[in-house]
Amino acid sequence: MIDQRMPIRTILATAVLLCALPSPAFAMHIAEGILPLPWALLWYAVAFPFVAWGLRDLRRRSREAPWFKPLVGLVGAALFLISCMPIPVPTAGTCSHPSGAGIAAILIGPWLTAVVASIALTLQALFLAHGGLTTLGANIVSMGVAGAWVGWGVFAAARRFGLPWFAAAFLAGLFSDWATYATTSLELAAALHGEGSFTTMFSLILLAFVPTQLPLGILEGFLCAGALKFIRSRRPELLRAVPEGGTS
Amino acid sequence: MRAVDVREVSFTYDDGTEALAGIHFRVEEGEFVAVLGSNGSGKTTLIQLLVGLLKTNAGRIEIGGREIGSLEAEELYQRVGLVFQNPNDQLFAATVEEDCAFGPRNLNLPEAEVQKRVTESLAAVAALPLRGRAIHHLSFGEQKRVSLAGVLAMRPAVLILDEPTAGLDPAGEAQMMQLLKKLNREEKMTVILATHSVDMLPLFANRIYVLDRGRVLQEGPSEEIFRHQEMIVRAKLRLPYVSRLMYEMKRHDGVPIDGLPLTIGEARAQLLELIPKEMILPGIEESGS
Amino acid sequence: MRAVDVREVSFTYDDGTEALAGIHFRVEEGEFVAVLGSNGSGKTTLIQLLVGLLKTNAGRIEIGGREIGSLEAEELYQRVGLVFQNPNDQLFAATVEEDCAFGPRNLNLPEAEVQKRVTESLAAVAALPLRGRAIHHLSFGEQKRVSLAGVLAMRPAVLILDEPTAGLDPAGEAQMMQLLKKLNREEKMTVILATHSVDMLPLFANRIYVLDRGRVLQEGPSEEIFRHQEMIVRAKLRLPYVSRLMYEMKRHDGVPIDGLPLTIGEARAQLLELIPKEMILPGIEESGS
Amino acid sequence: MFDLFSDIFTYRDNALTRIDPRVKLLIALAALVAVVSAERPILPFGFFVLCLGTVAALGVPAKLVALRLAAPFSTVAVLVVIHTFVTGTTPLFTLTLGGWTLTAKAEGFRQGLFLGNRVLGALSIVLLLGIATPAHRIFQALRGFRISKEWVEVAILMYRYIFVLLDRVGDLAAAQRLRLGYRAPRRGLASFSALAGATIVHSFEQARRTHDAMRLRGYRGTMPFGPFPALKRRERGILLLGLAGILAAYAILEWGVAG
Ligand SMILES: Nc1ncnc2c1ncn2[C@@H]1O[C@H](COP(=O)(O)OP(=O)(O)OP(=O)(O)O)[C@@H](O)[C@H]1O
Ligand SMILES: Nc1ncnc2c1ncn2[C@@H]1O[C@H](COP(=O)(O)OP(=O)(O)OP(=O)(O)O)[C@@H](O)[C@H]1O
Ligand SMILES: [Mg+2]
Ligand SMILES: [Mg+2]
Repeated sequence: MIDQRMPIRTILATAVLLCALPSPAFAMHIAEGILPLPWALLWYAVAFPFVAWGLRDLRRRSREAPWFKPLVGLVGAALFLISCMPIPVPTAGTCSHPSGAGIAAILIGPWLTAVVASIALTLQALFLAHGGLTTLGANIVSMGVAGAWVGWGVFAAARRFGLPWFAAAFLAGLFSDWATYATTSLELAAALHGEGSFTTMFSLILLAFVPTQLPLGILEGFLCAGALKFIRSRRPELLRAVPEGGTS
Repeated sequence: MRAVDVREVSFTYDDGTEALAGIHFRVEEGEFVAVLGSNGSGKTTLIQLLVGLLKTNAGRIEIGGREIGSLEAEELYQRVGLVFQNPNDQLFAATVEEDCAFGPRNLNLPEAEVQKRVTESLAAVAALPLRGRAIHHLSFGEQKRVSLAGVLAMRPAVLILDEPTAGLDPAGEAQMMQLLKKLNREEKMTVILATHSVDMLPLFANRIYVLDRGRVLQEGPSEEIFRHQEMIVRAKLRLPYVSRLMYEMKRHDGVPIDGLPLTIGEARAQLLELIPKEMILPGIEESGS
Repeated sequence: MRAVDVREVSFTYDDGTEALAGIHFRVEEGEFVAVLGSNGSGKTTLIQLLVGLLKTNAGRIEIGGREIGSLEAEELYQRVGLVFQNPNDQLFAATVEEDCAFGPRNLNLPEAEVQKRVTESLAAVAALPLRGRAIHHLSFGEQKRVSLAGVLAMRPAVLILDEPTAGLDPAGEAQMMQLLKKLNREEKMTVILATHSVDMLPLFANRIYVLDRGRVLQEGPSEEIFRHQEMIVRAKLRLPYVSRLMYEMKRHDGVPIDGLPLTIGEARAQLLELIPKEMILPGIEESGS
Repeated sequence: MFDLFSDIFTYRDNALTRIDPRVKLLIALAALVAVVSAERPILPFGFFVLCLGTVAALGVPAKLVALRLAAPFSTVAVLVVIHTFVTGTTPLFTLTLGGWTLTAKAEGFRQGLFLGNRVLGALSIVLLLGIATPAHRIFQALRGFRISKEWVEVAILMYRYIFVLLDRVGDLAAAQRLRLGYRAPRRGLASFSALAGATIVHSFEQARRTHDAMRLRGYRGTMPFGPFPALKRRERGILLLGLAGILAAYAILEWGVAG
């Protein structure tokens, strides 16, 4: 029922209106209950192989190194906390949180990031009312799959091209953040466009994210690079603990 | 002037734990005050209220005569400085120097002034030789001192410490207490410390607040506090060992002891009064200490 | 039989820190032995060697008569149990019950036996009512006791504790030490504890090893150890407060005191000998303790 | 944000916390499926009232519930706005915004409200589940449903150590704040990334110590779990009753089958 001739300025104006709301459009994850059942199931199906492969990886590596599971659990806890930390920059609004997918992918690799993300998202859904159980699959796909692979891929590629690790980490954080939100917008638009145009809905939701996510992505890039710098300057040997992360 | 004035303050955590229940707590400028209480008595909660990390549910807190909520962060943190119990949780730069410079840099001081402050604060805690060292190579005692230096570099008027001697060995403990005493006596810094170890307090603190389950059980100079053995036990604390000895001798053996000596020096003086002169062996090295 | 026999053991960390330098350390079955040393003296290193977390660079370690390397992991962990200094390191399950059941379940015991062990070990540390609680809701003192229970559930012959009383308030400290004493006297468990707090030791430990910079400075029963005031100071430790009082009176005031009383009881007895009967007030409530 | 993570209520003893977690999980899932596939507003709204009422009856402070619902509420608001201005044909009112005219439409408004209603219904179900079941019991239940052991083990460790790290990171962030680390945006970002880095460093160190402790109690790479008892008669009864109730409600409210 979306008016096909809707002028682009209506879309823009709606987006501007959304920014006036007290909190950023969809927080980080798709809230419980937004996706209709078929879409919820579809995204579960998409997420499943990534998490399953990550678990296989985990099983294999913890057979070789029994300390591996505690390590993933602890790093997972750290990433969970990081993704809950309110970003302290006033211009980005009050409720913005980093996604943490980029730094996670650099540290423990994209497969394990999917596992950790699935757990973190379950905990957030159950105890913090962030995201949800029906939308878990979709949220895993946007953060633990799209965010993680983009972050990891960008980091690896940037290193291959000879960029210094600081720049590579910045780009990884930036693009993984954007990828996460782009995927979220896509998931939302696909489910919500109703009988109207998918592209209009998609661009509208994407636009609604832009004012907060564009700067947030940049901040996340700095966060990713800064955190890595901290670890490198204080405990460089830790980065070698998980050789299949992107840093080796 | 009054450095800290806490009136009728209560605090309840979100999950319903009532950590403080109507507390009065007053510290004059230049005092050395100890908050004494068992685990979970509310010391850390009180401290976090004093530095604005928590907000009171009820009551009023004044720092240097101004309501805490009316102070800008910048102003507040140059009035009160907090040294955390675990130095590991406080040292977040890579090297000692960088960590000490963190606060002054955030005050936008010129670099020369930053360096001056770093030097001074490291000197104050006898840690100048550590200046270039990496934080995670420091020993526990060194970390404790460096974390104190980082706070001193902010030049707070009131220095608050959460369990400053926890985890330190006897030599480190004595060094830390001497250091605080020096800051208090020579630099005229107001010192507030939370602790549950009692033995050193009588030597250092002007005044003690005994906390128990969020309430002030008693307040006063140490002689006053430790006279109330039952109150002390009720607060899950104990007398300093020396006082305990004197208390038992007085109470159970009927030895006539005046008041209750709290320090080794006092106990010695009193005991010597009781022991007949002719029993004392001459020559072994008279007086000294 | 000898529970632990450490001969000429050295240990150097990867970064070149020599943490232990040719140590001898022997504990007989059923003993209560304390390793006393300042921060960084090598206590934790020694303990980690004893439980197999670190491997010696030189020397030989025998546990219950067998070389430590020749013991299967499963066997070793039923001979020695380690309680970490920080209970958070050790409490990794979600609830008290699950944490205590972790060890027994790893031994593949039948579930009934697992439950029995959980009950017994929680009872031994007076923590049965905590059984269903979440770990992160426990107070610090409770966490310490529960982490001890988790190790007891493995039924180790030798119980090793790293700073068991660190961070506890006086009541918690006394409770923990009483608990260890009971395990030692009644359950005939060999107890080894590392600490730098001296005041309680004379009451509990059969024997003390004083460690300093990776070397054993002295070894013996507490009366023996604390007689050497200079050695104690060299190790950055101090005498128990009561002994310090007596030491100063003996040394500086020339009061004729036999040996060196270490506990309040001993000091009281000696002082009463010195104070003339006629000075003692009758009636105040004689004896009692 | 951090204060939201208080799970003290899940450890209270009441009729709901006593039910086997598997039963609760299944019923909650069924209810969620019903809500997200509902075509009419009444079913989600019914669940919303029922679950929030139960939450209130369990004595959970309103402040905590409000905090948890705040973010989803704003999501609802956004949904309503988007749909109102984008979907539909019947004009409700117009809004002039910097020279641009926006027309609010009735169908869109209704559509938005419908979605919002569904969000609240689904959310309150999960809220109730999370308040009646401690995390480790949920993990146990998942294991009962043959979710991978590795997943459950990592989840348990993560859950436990979130609280440990939270204490330390909270102190670290406070220490930075007390030294004015967040005063200016640029320095704030530097402090913030140091905080994130420190959190990760702590987690690596803690992982080593935790694994040491686990090893000393016989850990060889797999956490042992206790046996899982079969559902009791009573619990099977509750499960059947719950599922039947949801099905009946769905049939009546959605398909209009008269009871
Ligand atoms: N974040 C929190 N949430 C809920 N309750 C808390 C929190 N922090 C502390 N408490 C509770 O508040 C009470 C006071 O705690 P506080 O940490 O102030 O005690 P303390 O005197 O510092 O103890 P310790 O000597 O162990 O450090 C305790 O009952 C504690 O369990
Ligand atoms: N992982 C490590 N790498 C390098 N050096 C270490 C390591 N752990 C300890 N050390 C060093 O080894 C020495 C002995 O340390 P250890 O931890 O055994 O002392 P401790 O007696 O337990 O001290 P504390 O009372 O502070 O716990 C110290 O100099 C310490 O700095
Ligand atoms: Mg405290
Ligand atoms: Mg140690």
